[in-house]
Amino acid sequence: MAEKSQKKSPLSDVKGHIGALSTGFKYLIDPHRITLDYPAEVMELPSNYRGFFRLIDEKCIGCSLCEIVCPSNAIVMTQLPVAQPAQDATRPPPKFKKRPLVDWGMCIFCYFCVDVCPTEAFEPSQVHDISYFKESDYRPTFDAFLKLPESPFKGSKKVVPKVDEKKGIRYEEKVNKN
Amino acid sequence: MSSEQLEKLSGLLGGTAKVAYNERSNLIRIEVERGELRNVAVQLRDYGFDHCSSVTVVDYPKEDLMEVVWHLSSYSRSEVSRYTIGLVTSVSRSKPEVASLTDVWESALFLERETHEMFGVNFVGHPDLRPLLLPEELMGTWPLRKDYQLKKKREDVFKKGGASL
Amino acid sequence: MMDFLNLIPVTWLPLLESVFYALVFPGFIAILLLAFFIIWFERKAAARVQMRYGPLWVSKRTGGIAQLLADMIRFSFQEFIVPEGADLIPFVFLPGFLLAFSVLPTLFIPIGPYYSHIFPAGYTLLLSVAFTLVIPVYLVVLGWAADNKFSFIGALREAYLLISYEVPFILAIASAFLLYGTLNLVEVVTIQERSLPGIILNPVAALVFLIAVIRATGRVPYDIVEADSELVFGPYVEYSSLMFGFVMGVPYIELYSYSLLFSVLFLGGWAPITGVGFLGGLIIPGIVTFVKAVIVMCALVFLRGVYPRYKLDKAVRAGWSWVFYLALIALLLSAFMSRVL
Amino acid sequence: MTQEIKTIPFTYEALSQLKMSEGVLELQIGPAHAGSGHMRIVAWVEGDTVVKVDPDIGFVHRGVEKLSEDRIYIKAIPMVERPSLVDTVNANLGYVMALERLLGIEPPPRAQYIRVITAEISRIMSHLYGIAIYGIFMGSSTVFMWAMADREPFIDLLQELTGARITYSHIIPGGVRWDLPKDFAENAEIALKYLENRTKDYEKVWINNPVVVARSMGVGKLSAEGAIRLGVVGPNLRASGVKYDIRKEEPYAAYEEFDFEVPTFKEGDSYSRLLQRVEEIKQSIHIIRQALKRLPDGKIIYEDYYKRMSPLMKKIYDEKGRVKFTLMLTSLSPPKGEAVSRVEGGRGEMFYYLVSDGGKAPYRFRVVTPSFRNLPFFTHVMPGHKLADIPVIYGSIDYFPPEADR
Repeated sequence: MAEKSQKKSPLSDVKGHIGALSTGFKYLIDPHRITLDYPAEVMELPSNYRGFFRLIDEKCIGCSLCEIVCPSNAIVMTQLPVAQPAQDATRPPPKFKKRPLVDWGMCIFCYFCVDVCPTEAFEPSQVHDISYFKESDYRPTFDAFLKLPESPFKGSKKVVPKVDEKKGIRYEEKVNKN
Repeated sequence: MSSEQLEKLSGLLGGTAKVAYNERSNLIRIEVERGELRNVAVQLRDYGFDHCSSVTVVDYPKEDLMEVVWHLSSYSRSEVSRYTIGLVTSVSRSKPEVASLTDVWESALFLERETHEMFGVNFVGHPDLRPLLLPEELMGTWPLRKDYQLKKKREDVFKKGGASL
Repeated sequence: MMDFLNLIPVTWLPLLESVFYALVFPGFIAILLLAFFIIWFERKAAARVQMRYGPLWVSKRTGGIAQLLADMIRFSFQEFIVPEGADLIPFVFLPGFLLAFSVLPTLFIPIGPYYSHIFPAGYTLLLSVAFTLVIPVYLVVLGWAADNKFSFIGALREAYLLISYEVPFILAIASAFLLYGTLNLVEVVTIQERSLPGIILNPVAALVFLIAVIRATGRVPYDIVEADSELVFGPYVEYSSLMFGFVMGVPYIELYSYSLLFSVLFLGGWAPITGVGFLGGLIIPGIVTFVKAVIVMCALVFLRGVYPRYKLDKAVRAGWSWVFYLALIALLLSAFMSRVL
Repeated sequence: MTQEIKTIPFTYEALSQLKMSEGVLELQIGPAHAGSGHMRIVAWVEGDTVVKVDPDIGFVHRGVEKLSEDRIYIKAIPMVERPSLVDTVNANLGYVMALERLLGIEPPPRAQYIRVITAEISRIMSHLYGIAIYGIFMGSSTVFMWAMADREPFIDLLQELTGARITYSHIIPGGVRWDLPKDFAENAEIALKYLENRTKDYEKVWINNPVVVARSMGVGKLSAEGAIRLGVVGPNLRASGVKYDIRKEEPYAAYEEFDFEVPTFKEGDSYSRLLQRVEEIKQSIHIIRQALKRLPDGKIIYEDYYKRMSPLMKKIYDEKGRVKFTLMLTSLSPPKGEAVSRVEGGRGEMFYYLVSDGGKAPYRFRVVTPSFRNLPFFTHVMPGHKLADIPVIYGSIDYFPPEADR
């Protein structure tokens, strides 16, 4: 029902030109810049941002549910030897334990594994901009998987994106207390 | 769909077509013999189902048959635009051949082309059955059929000098 | 500084001044520096309109003004690929011709009253316009020589647009000539000093001149010849490395000579400031003309941030219809205004 | 003075028998071309007029239908989102609705409302992406940058909700995975107000820009009868005057509780398709506001599923509003049968056909995406126009190659 207005007259052309040029000029005078000076300013992401995660070895029970549910088959369960105590205790712990290992090259960060884990054994983080030089680094060893990678841009200025009525996204300087 | 509309529709199609109504998906499944296909299609179009939203094949290797399914719905008639019709006809796996319905629904043009290159169903009368999504060297392997295993087939593509995945 | 001048034997003076004129001030060095500025300004102005920063990281403190230097260095390290089917001689030499001929018009545009001591000022208006007309011919041959369908279509488009927009352009020049009654640009400026600058006397001619300039240099509403979403880069599709840098710089140099001509013809050249002698008669007024030309260039280049691209057949039809009628009106207006002057 | 474009022979046979006169140039506007996206448009051009166009697609074909056949049902959710990457929520919603119709479960009202809110935000982002591509194809990099930047507030909204920027995988059979954060309503209101006063700038610089009007009015005309016959979908259908929107014809996910109108235009040319998208953005804003006002509280996952959660999962759900996956979700095996679900995505009708044989993986999974249904625009509407009209029509139908190839 919303009828489209037919082009009325050359006058509407002139009005159109003036309107376009004046809007362009308005933005030339005071630009609403939305882009970040990326490595110098880094965006502070919300606490539930799906970034790299690590495995908490004590909580993991080796149920391999994460391997079953991973859509891109990025998680593989591996057999890991368990340190046998010196004297043979009454019930020696099992020789092997199954632990997941993730291939960051395949992972799509959908967090199916984090949500399926019955014992919350994955600890998420907001770090996402990690890249490695060697392709093999994308498959961390088990001890590397236990530690959270920290962002290479820790030193740069942190800004918090805020939705803003006039500018769309406004970045506020994050004053870190510590 | 109210029951008398269902009766009117199945009465309209003559006795041969088996009509089943899937209430949750607003889907009316009409199974038709291959011979009957064209005039049932023409009747459906005149009844109001003016475009084809999907053409596909469900492959049953065990019963050695392929079900070719046209899903139709209606833009123009608002009282039936809520429903989707699944026009189904079964075809033998050895010689899958069925009449093309592009002259009844022009919108089935690219859909039938894609189903042909994926399943190998020969749509008789289709104006332009060239491959659409797949490269030439995959014509004939009919990748979406059940007996096309994903892993094994990749080596054949390598041997024939296909694109290295 | 002044005594240094009379050290040189008098007979050499005109030669040195013309070399200075051609090579340093309005000539080659000024164009190179201006190209730095104008390309940077175009990208920065468009970036400001488009909510982003534009070139920045090349030289952070100066806001990325050395971007063109970085591009030139990158171009000079790339390999210059000559396609097999291309016609070798025109393909390789034409960009050089384009570059040379786009610089030539600045020779004939006076930027100060002292100009008549350096070059005969008699037919400067005709000569400067004549050289600007040669460039599109080279462009068409270049598009044909590259043996690529897209560059062939780009060349044809250039030919279409050339014809449909040169007629109103020449009419605008004719109406300026009719207005001032002389072909000598130095006299044109003196007339404007006495009365009003040309843009007020005959605004229609100024508008038609600007439209033709936008078309000739391919600024945004008229970048139909190198329309990237249809022809990737028009006639220059097959070029790479430094030749590509030249070819990309040619429209900006053309824009410089056109806006220099525009500032002399319609903005009263060095109107308020005039003087005598080399320094007072050439450098100081020259700077005024130069600044006016740069302002005109910035205005034309800013259009990239506002407009999409025009369509070929509509542009050609517009060229023959309302732009042509505007040019006729300009002619009548200047006929009337010359009575008043 | 728009000259009459000769009527285009609509039937495909007439097109394929078109005799190629000797002066025709075959242009490969190929996959690596500034104006083609990931597809090759083979255009036969005579002078400046396009005689015949043959789209050669499939360069980004992922084989979603084949891949889904040996993966458990839940794994298909991220895969279904990938082809229509700009309108992920609607793609995800379509697949999950088909799965729910097979399983016979219904999500609670709050989950339905959250689905509507995220679907409408995804529609706004999809329309903004369409306007951006339309802009850059017509040569205006300003509208491209503006439309892409104006998606940022909405991306930020859904990033607060789900934790990802675009690929949310937010909807699961029986409900949604995360509850709305506390300040979601205020932020959403700010983002909607921002977009509303941005439409004024768009109108000045883009919609009423004379060069845009000159370039797109009367180009790519498709009559209502032609649109129905070619089976085109979404805004392109409504811009030709066919009043058809699945949210009204076959309401799903709480759409019948909101009142919104379906805008249509008469001319069916590229200009009215652009205006159609702007009108639809306004309608989406209207829907989101109603949904946020009347958002019911309660569970975001269906009751039976909540009962099966372990105490740890219940604690996490109550505290953080995050749904953990129970075994029920990972070993879904719906009863034998078939289901069809249709969703009105940003670009048009997304069609899902799911056949299950009682096993853990779908027996046959058929996806038909809106861009695939808009292919006839290339073969039937583009011939007869000028070469410069190809990017205009291509941009106006909002064609997204990965979505068409699946």
